[in-house]
Amino acid sequence: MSAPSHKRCVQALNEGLHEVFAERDDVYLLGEDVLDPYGGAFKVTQGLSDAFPDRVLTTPISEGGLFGVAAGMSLRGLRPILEIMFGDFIALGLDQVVNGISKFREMYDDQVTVPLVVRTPMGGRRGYGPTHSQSLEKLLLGIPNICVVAASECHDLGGLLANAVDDDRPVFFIENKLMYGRPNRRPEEGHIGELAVRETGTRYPALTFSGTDFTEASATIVTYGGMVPIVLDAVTELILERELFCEVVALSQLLPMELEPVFESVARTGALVTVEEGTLTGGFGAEITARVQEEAWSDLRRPVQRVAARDGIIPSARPLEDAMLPSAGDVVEAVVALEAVRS
Amino acid sequence: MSAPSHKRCVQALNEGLHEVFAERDDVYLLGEDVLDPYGGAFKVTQGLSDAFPDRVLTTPISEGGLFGVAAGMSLRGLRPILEIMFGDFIALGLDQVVNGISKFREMYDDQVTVPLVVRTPMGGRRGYGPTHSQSLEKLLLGIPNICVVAASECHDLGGLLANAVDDDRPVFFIENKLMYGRPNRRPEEGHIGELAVRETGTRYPALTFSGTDFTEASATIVTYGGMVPIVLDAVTELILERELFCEVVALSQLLPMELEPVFESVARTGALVTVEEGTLTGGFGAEITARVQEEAWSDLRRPVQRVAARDGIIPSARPLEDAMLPSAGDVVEAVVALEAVRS
Amino acid sequence: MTGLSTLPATLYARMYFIRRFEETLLDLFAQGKLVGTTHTYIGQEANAVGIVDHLEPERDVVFSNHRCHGHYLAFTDDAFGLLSEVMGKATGTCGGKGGSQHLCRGNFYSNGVLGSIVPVATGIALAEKKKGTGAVSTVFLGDGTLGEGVTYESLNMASLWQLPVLFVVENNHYAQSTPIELELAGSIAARGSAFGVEVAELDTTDVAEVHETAGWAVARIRETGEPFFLVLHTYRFSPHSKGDDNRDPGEIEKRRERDPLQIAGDRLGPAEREGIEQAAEQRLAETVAAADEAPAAEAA
Amino acid sequence: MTGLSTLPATLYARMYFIRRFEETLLDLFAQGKLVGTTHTYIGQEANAVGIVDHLEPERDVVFSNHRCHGHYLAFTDDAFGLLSEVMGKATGTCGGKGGSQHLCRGNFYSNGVLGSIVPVATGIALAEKKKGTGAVSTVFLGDGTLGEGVTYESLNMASLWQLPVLFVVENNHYAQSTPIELELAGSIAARGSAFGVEVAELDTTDVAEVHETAGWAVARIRETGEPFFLVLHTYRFSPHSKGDDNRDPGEIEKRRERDPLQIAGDRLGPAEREGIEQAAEQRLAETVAAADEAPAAEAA
Ligand SMILES: Cc1ncc(C[n+]2csc(CCOP(=O)(O)OP(=O)(O)O)c2C)c(N)n1
Ligand SMILES: Cc1ncc(C[n+]2csc(CCOP(=O)(O)OP(=O)(O)O)c2C)c(N)n1
Ligand SMILES: [Mg+2]
Ligand SMILES: [Mg+2]
Repeated sequence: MSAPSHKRCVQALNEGLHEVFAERDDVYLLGEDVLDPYGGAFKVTQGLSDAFPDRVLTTPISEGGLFGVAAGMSLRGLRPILEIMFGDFIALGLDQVVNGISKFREMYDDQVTVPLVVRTPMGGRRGYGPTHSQSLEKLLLGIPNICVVAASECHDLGGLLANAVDDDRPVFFIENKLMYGRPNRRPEEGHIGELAVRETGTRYPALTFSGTDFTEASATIVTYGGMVPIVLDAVTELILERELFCEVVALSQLLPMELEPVFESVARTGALVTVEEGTLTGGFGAEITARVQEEAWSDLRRPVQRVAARDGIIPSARPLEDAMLPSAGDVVEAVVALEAVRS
Repeated sequence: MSAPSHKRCVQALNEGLHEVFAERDDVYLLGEDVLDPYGGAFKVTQGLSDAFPDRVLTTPISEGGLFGVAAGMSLRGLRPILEIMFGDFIALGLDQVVNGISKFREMYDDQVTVPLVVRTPMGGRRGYGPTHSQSLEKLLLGIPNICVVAASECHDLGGLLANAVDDDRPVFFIENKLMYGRPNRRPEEGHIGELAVRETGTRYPALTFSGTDFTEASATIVTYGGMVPIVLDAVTELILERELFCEVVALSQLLPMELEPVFESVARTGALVTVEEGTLTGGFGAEITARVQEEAWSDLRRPVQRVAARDGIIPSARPLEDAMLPSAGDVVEAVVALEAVRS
Repeated sequence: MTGLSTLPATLYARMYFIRRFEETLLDLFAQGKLVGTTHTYIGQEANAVGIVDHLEPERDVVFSNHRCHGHYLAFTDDAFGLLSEVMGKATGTCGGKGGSQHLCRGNFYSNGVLGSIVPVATGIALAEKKKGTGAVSTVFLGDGTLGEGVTYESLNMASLWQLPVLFVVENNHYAQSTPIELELAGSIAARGSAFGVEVAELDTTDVAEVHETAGWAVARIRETGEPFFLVLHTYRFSPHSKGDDNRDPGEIEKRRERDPLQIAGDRLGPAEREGIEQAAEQRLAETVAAADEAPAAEAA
Repeated sequence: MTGLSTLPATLYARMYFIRRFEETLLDLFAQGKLVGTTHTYIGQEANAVGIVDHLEPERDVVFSNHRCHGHYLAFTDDAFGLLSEVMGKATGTCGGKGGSQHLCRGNFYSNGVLGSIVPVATGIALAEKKKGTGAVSTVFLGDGTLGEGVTYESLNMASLWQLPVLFVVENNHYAQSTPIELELAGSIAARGSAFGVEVAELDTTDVAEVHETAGWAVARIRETGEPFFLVLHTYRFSPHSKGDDNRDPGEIEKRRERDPLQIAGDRLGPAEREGIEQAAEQRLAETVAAADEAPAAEAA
């Protein structure tokens, strides 16, 4: 589906970092093992410490403390980027996020801002086991006054990262482990492959994909991040094997939630499926569902369906992991089930 | 609405602790400042260390470590109860919860169980300010394989706490700061005050309140914990001033979600309002809404409405705090708004 | 408070004002004029005053904890902002949003979650170092807060990266109701040096001694750019918060014999001392009156 | 592995088997027979083997970290369970759910989040003390893990409550790609004693030395019921995980001169040594064959 000329996502992110470092001298990067030649566990920071030795700090293994250090730097006018090696370890910093980073601006009566970016890879499908495979961004969605961004391989990854650095709010920039190695496929002439694509002009855009050029379709699927290519695969399968057309909304801004593209699409399709890699309960899909059923009640002809990981651990053995995580097949099934009950 | 003879909730919890300590000698309690004569910041453990000096440990201020210590005790066959002084500080222990406590049983292939209870008070309305007033149980709802219990002043508080200790799963037992000082009003002959009450026979029961003896009503309100008396006040106001009857479902088990009583009530009322003290986005109401719109789609005549705190900090000054947190008036408004759009 | 000719007089004036401010707060609570919570600094005044005198409010940064009023007053001298904040007034330091534990004004910050402020102060030092301002970042922690692991993460980073942080441990021998023997093992000073951080330790309520050692510590930080761990053994006379005190009254009485106000006051002539005290009482009365009249914080 | 007449022979046999097991794992990865991740123990064998020989698997408890294979094999001798776990087989220690970093069998546990295991091991010691079993709870941590604050929370609690924890720091001078100079300030040993915990420190790859000191430490814990902080300076010859190694090859070569296998092997007669090695190779080959044939883990 992708031309071989596309750069890989890890390279797009890496170039984004290099650009933002060249443009702004108040940007710093901190994290474990980020120095060259190693360049970070997933190689996103490659070359950065060689180019900007004073602004890249490799750190002790102290995630809790690092969230605090980044907060302190940003309170004093710098723009730190904190790399957390695995997204699973944000749990170690949540006190700083809940009780500090997200609160300082409002509780100090707008006397300060806390512009910082936390970059971290989430997601499974690499057999890393229960503590290195989770999609924990769901835990962040309940925290007011932060921004959660999770771009996909179809987004302008470097640009979004630069936007996050320019943002005056604390931004969690969620990456995906499998995405790193895949091509960063951008829309060309309004298309990615066979699908027409519209992109919002927002800071963290949403992409809407359509196989019918935004005319009629059976359902809208809203998703983000590493699930985007899986959902696009499912959509292709639905077209080819079932002659069912779906629109796909790939959000990149998960919080604060801005769902205009979803409402617009649901107005056309009348049905919605949410898809996320994290576990089902209390996740992305729950909040979207609550908002869409409220705002677009009269457009919805069927209840919103959620596709997500089963509520449990992510096992290490691949067959077990596969059974646990949502697949293209699960998305196909959800859309088909929606059709089946369509009145 | 309550007879003066009822014991206060703090006493009910305290008696529950004393009973469970007398019954089982594998139960331990750990927490900051829990020793007599102080007996804990909210006095729930009063008398316990005098009665069971070997099984009550006052601890250093090390919440993260304490979650781990409790996990270790429970892996080795004891039943620790961990008191976290303010619910806001569970954020310090979330790594232990996400990456340890909630995972051990399943990732170790059911070779172990992790029976432990974390007790902690949540909630505002005391002017304690942004870091001592939150309702952070919402963050727990996204974590698989744990149990979250939040009883109200109308539940058998001591009994529920004993059930939590007997539970083989990790249980978060959420208390409420304002509840402590209020009477523990239990149903008498199927009534609390004017309202008929049904109680499920589950380990952590749900209570359903009705002003029409479970015949017709305009809406169902689902809530829990410290919001229960506020919702009951709203219901009374709705009856007296608007002649609108609502059923109220007061859950005590928030996770895993078991919503039978909600489905049953919605089958009678056709409309649902969720009410929680935590901030709106990514909360209790979102998950309930997602489930109810899916399971009870044909019963719902209107979109589910959510009442919650505004997405922001909880300010210290009382007028600001009041404006931030959901009130009886907000509940009344939500029900009235639902009526207004009723076709 | 300015215009005092000698250092002992200045220090005494600051300490006296903090003492009376805190006593006034407790009174206002007792009268039901305040809600929420508060943790007073009564008995520990020599620490804030002795240290902060070496800091420059325009350049240096202070991050304080739940027991922050003394630090705040010593650093900002903004009694009206603090009192009206605690009273929930629109004129408060943070417009009533923060309350007693969550203050911010200029280069002063505080937060109420124990330990969490320590890495933030460390990050502040890192920023100031990178910006080349020469600022010192001071963070205050209690003995109980040494239970929080993030404190050691911070010591390690500050030491490793040679950051200008002044870690001040105020060991008042209690964490809320818990005596230090039940919360802390080993040695406080050794906890600093284990991380390669320079340590000084004082057991005194004499502001002159604190002032001298703190001066030396701050000078050393400015000179070397490296962190410093200042351990001050002290005592609070007031309850932990408002009325919760299970300590042996005899113990408190005994400690009151070393009241820092007494020690510092005895160094002044009676007239000077009385002048200072009267000026403080008058300022305090004016502050209370002004805060009382200030408009309550109101939702937008 | 039983039936060996002398302690040196027994220790050598255990070390040799661990070495060859780990090398085999790296081969299987290279062949694409394994997925996920793994952290091998090559070069550090003397630590696990020297310590664990003093523990009783039926009574004592071990909590290990991401680099857990050596500890696991030394404590449980369950090569088939471990190999089939890493291979994602239904016969694995945890039925394939845990994988390389998340093992559990009997009194052995491991978890892959650095630091988080330390308070759990402390809680285990508390439980065993309360139950009066006399068990020692051993927890293994790397130099890098000393960056995690919860380690110090645990030291404080273990010391305060006099818990039978053996904290073993394996300082292999690197945390992933980061040399210790960039992650750790001050002194490792002082970090233990600052919390009032008894410390011993060894810089050796000789299993006999580790065995002796560990024996003394375990005996002391059993006698006093108090924690112990055992610091072992060591080195890993293998990459951090599978192929990630930026260290100076000269440095590695130099360290290989002190290969613990060499030191322990030289103490044995050539025939005995060869016998041990052949037995190990045969056991390993059988283990690989059996694990290869074992059924893959399948979703229920
Ligand atoms: C993380 C956290 N845990 C618990 C508390 C509740 N608390 C507030 S002050 C205090 C005692 C602090 O003791 P110490 O650090 O010695 O300071 P002191 O009050 O003696 O000045 C406690 C437990 C808190 N604010 N934050
Ligand atoms: C909380 C946490 N942060 C980061 C990691 C990723 N990680 C795994 S091993 C490792 C280095 C550990 O170094 P050390 O403690 O010295 O142990 P060694 O690998 O040298 O045995 C890192 C950073 C992790 N597993 N957990
Ligand atoms: Mg104290
Ligand atoms: Mg290491």
